[in-house]
Amino acid sequence: MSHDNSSPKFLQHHFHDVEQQYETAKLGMWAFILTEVLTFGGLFVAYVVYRSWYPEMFVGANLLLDVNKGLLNTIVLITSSLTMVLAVWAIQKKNQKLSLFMLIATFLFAFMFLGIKYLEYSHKFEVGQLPGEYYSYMGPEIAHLNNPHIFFSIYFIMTGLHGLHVAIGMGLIAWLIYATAKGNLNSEYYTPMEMIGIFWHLVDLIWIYLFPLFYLI
Amino acid sequence: MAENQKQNYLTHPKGIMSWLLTLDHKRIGLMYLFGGIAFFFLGGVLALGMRLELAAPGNDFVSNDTYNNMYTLHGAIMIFLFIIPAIPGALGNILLPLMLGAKDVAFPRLNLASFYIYTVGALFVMYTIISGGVDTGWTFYTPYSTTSTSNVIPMTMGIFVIGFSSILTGLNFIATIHKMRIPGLTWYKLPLFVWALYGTSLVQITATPVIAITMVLLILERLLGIGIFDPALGGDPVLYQHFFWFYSHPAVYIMILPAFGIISEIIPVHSRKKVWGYKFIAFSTLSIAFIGFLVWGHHMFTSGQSVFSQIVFSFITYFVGIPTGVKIFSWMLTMYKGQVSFTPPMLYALSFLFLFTIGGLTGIFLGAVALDIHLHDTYFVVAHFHYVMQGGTIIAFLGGLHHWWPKSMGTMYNQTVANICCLGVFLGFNGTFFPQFLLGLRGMPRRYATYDQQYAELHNYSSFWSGILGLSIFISIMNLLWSLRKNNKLDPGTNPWGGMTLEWTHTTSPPHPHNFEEEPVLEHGPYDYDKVIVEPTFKK
Amino acid sequence: MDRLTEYLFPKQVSTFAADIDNLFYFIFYSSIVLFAIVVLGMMYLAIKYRFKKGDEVRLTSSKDHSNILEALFFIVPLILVSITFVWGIKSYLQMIIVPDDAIEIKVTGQSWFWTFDYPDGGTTLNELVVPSNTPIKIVLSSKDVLHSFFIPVMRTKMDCLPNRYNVMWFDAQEEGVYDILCTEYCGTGHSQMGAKVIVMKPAQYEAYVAELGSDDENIPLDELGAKLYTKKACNTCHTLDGSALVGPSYLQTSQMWGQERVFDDGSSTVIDDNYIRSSILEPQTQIVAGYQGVMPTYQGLLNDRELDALIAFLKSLQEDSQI
Amino acid sequence: MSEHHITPLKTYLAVAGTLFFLTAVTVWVSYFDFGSFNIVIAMGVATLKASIVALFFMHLLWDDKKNLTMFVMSLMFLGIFITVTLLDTGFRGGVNSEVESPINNRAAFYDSLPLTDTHGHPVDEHSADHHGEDEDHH
Repeated sequence: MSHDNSSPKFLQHHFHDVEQQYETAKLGMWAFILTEVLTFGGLFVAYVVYRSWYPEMFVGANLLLDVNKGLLNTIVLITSSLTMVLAVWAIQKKNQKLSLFMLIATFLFAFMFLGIKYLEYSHKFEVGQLPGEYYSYMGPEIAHLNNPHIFFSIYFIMTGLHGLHVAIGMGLIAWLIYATAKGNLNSEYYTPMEMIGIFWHLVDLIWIYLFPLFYLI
Repeated sequence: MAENQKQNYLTHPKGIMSWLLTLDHKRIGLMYLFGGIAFFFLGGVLALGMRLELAAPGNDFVSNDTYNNMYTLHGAIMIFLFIIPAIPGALGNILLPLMLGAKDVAFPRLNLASFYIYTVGALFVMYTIISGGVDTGWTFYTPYSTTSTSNVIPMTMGIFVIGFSSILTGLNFIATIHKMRIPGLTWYKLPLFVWALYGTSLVQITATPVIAITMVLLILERLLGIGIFDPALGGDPVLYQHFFWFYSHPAVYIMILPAFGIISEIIPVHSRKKVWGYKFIAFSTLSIAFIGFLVWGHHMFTSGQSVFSQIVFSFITYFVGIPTGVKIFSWMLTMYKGQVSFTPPMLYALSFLFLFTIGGLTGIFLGAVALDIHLHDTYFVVAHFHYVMQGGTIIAFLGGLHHWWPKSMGTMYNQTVANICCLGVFLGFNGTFFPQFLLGLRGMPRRYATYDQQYAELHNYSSFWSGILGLSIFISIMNLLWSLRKNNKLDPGTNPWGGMTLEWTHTTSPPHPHNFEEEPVLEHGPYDYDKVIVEPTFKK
Repeated sequence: MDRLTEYLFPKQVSTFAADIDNLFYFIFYSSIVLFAIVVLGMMYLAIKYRFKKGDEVRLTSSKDHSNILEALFFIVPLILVSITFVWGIKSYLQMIIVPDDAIEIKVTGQSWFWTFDYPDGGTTLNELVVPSNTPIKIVLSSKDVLHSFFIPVMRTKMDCLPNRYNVMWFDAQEEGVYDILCTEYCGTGHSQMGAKVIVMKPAQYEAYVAELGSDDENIPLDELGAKLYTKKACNTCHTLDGSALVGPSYLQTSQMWGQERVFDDGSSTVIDDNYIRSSILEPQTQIVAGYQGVMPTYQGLLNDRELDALIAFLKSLQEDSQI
Repeated sequence: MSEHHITPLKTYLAVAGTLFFLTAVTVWVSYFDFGSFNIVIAMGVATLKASIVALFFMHLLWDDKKNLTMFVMSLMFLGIFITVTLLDTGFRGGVNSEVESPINNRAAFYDSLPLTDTHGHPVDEHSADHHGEDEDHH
């Protein structure tokens, strides 16, 4: 039942060839992306429904968010997406060193994103703009509006879940850095890098929606 | 080669670790099967306990609180730990790669992971039971679930975790069906069970993430009071119901579509006849899967959702009924000019047609808004969904188990006992649940631990027959297990029913550890009983 | 059909009950026809084409479709469900569009009893009194969790949501006493959360509503207490025979009069008038050990005299049991 | 694996440039008030950005179209979820107006929350009263 000697060692026994293995992995990844979109989807529904019920409150509450930090984070995340895609590009071009450099850059940008998020969160915690029953901020901009705690609940859950994805992405990228440095990933076999890349772009893609929804409108 | 032929996946490799760490889809499927059956047993005992309590009015055996715990756990265990994982996880896992001629599913490690995730979820549920149970109903409607003092969080965590197992199985199957077929096995040559699993998997990956996030929101509502579902904090309980049913209605199709698939296999094989309307059955599976996403609001006809939604949901609901109806006629007509053998799987399939037709038709009553308002949350609904879930899915599951038992275990059970049990299940089932339609029409609400004297006679009747139902299912499973005794092995080349799909024609029973000695070459379609004679090795 | 209706359904009391039952029969008879086709067809085919002893395994027919049959399977059910859908919606609209001249009664669900507020100020518990041949608009809400207000004889039901109103209506055609049931699961006492709807002649109803609350002035305290015990739904959770239900039995409390009662936080207090009063008005502050704190507050539902009456009634139980 | 499509570096840089540009546009536009078109514009730009990410960075443009179908399907089901839920939440009270909105528009716990300044510190009683009066005029 063993493969003949010509087949590469990363080819699993139940696949015919490398092509089939690659295509299968990619389809599986996209099925996973679909589930991710729908997981966030539930929260988007909550956002849309409550926005339609409390339009003034949403407009009032999103003025309390820091647009500059949000914008900075958007730029950081788009840049990290670019470095991620360049890491894949570099390894395709057989330039492992550049790929490694790009992965490390991606990791650092992700870290920066979480750092900025931390600053934002800690400010919110200080002034009492907390989710749910813990909400206590009654500043003059918002005191006359109904139920701003719902806005902050949705804000914290959506950005929190997104932040969790960033953290998971960082773990995966750290593994990629290790595997690339060891040479396990190379121009012959870089499927994991491409898959994690897709995941990373999804994280970016979701932020592309979160940014205007919470900070701009 | 002769040595090689004696090897099968059950005996090779050996050792407990070779099972616990196996990547073989057949072994993972078997572990799912035994896990599922264990929970089926637990859920069944709870059901019998409930019927015992309801045999007469008043709190005779258990208190209200205990009863509430029992019905909640019965529902949650049966749905999340048995029905949803049982057919795709057990039969699907064992059969899908065999039917495609593949050596394994696309992602074997992920497959094992999803089994262990299921186990972790099951542990959460067991913890819930041990630490005092949960009393919210399997629907966890807010605000009861946000205020209840019972163990809502471990239970919802369990469901959240099991959801991932379901998602991973689904995406694994989709990748497998798309990419792992042998050359020449085109979509229209696939066995209908594969089509059914494909539809199921699509629903699993699209709907399950929503229950995951709903459970997270529910947990956060309890911990932080986020105010999305709790009306005391400005939330909306009806919105919770939308979230819940956006998953849980399609989940009904996760439960029933694989059953359709099993029936579409059993009937042509045991009638030795080309299946009627192959393309229709295949595409109706997909259309049911899709329309199933648009009808969740029919669970909410008395919730106070807008009148506009009531009308839209009622309208779309009927569009699920029509493809389902044509399927039933197709199965019936498959027998036309065939050679029908009354084997245990076939008897289960015929019971399925009888019971599922009742289940489906009573759905029409519930889809009519005005009538549903009277019937909503009464025993009519209880009877309806048991006719669909048990009369449909579980009967099909038992049929499939009997059909593929010789294939997956290499032994044959006592067919006479199996036939008698099938009759017992059929009678016991009708005796248990038909009276509940009448109870519901008379206004008996569901989830009642005690009830008014006027409902006593029918309840008593229902309880009596539930004992026969439980006993019959128990014996039928024991009959299967009894066949595993020593020296009862079938010849590896056996094809008891004369099946034409790859798992019957191209591999041994039980199959080789790598499924096929060498990659099979497709010689005929899955149901070409008009072109090729495949002799059944068991004749009656 | 009338006898069948009598067997299958509760009485038809509301104006739209007959229409809904007829919709049921329409689906019922169509279903029986479809069901008969499936089951008889299945039995016929299975028996006719059965594999007989001594038969040879042979190639079977390749017939696997028939355009006419398939079209029929598609069109006939389509027609039936179209009629059902239109009928269902037509009747439904009739059930939710409230006539303008309806009397409006507020119904509040609370674990586990119903409160009914009448337009002229009276309140009843677990007893809804309505005039016959008059449209009644029911405005529903809940104080705690979801409940659902179901009157089988009226063929109507609606969920009670906390912090939101729902509306239903009916017009009772026949005087009598009928069941009200809670059909949305609401916890321990869900199956006991029943009430009665009493349909009276309009004149009687007028008199009843006018009298509401006024007749309690002149009867002795303990008798009034006995009346309130059922009227205010205390009996849902507290028995008089010493057995524990959701809450401790009144008899037990009565027999412990003057003794210490232990609470779930370990503290204790002597059972006296003040304790009983505060346990009715602020039930969540002291929870008797071994029970769950599920009792709602009766603040605003009982006046001072009524509280005294309940206390007097509770005290009297001990004396009765000693006789 | 070498036969896989390798996108030229220029494309990636151009895509990133476009994304930065569109981010600037959406922030700039948010300083103007177009009424209800605010949402439409913001979501339109976001969707444009998202499509670019999906097509170029995630390679959907060059991939097997099954993957694109998978992605589009996820959006379609999300669309169904949102639209059909809105059929309820947006149309309550169509027949009986009592049903339309909650009984109390403000959760009870706000009654015990003191007014605060913009740093979240409670403001003193006097100015709180003053503020309360202020609100009445709104």
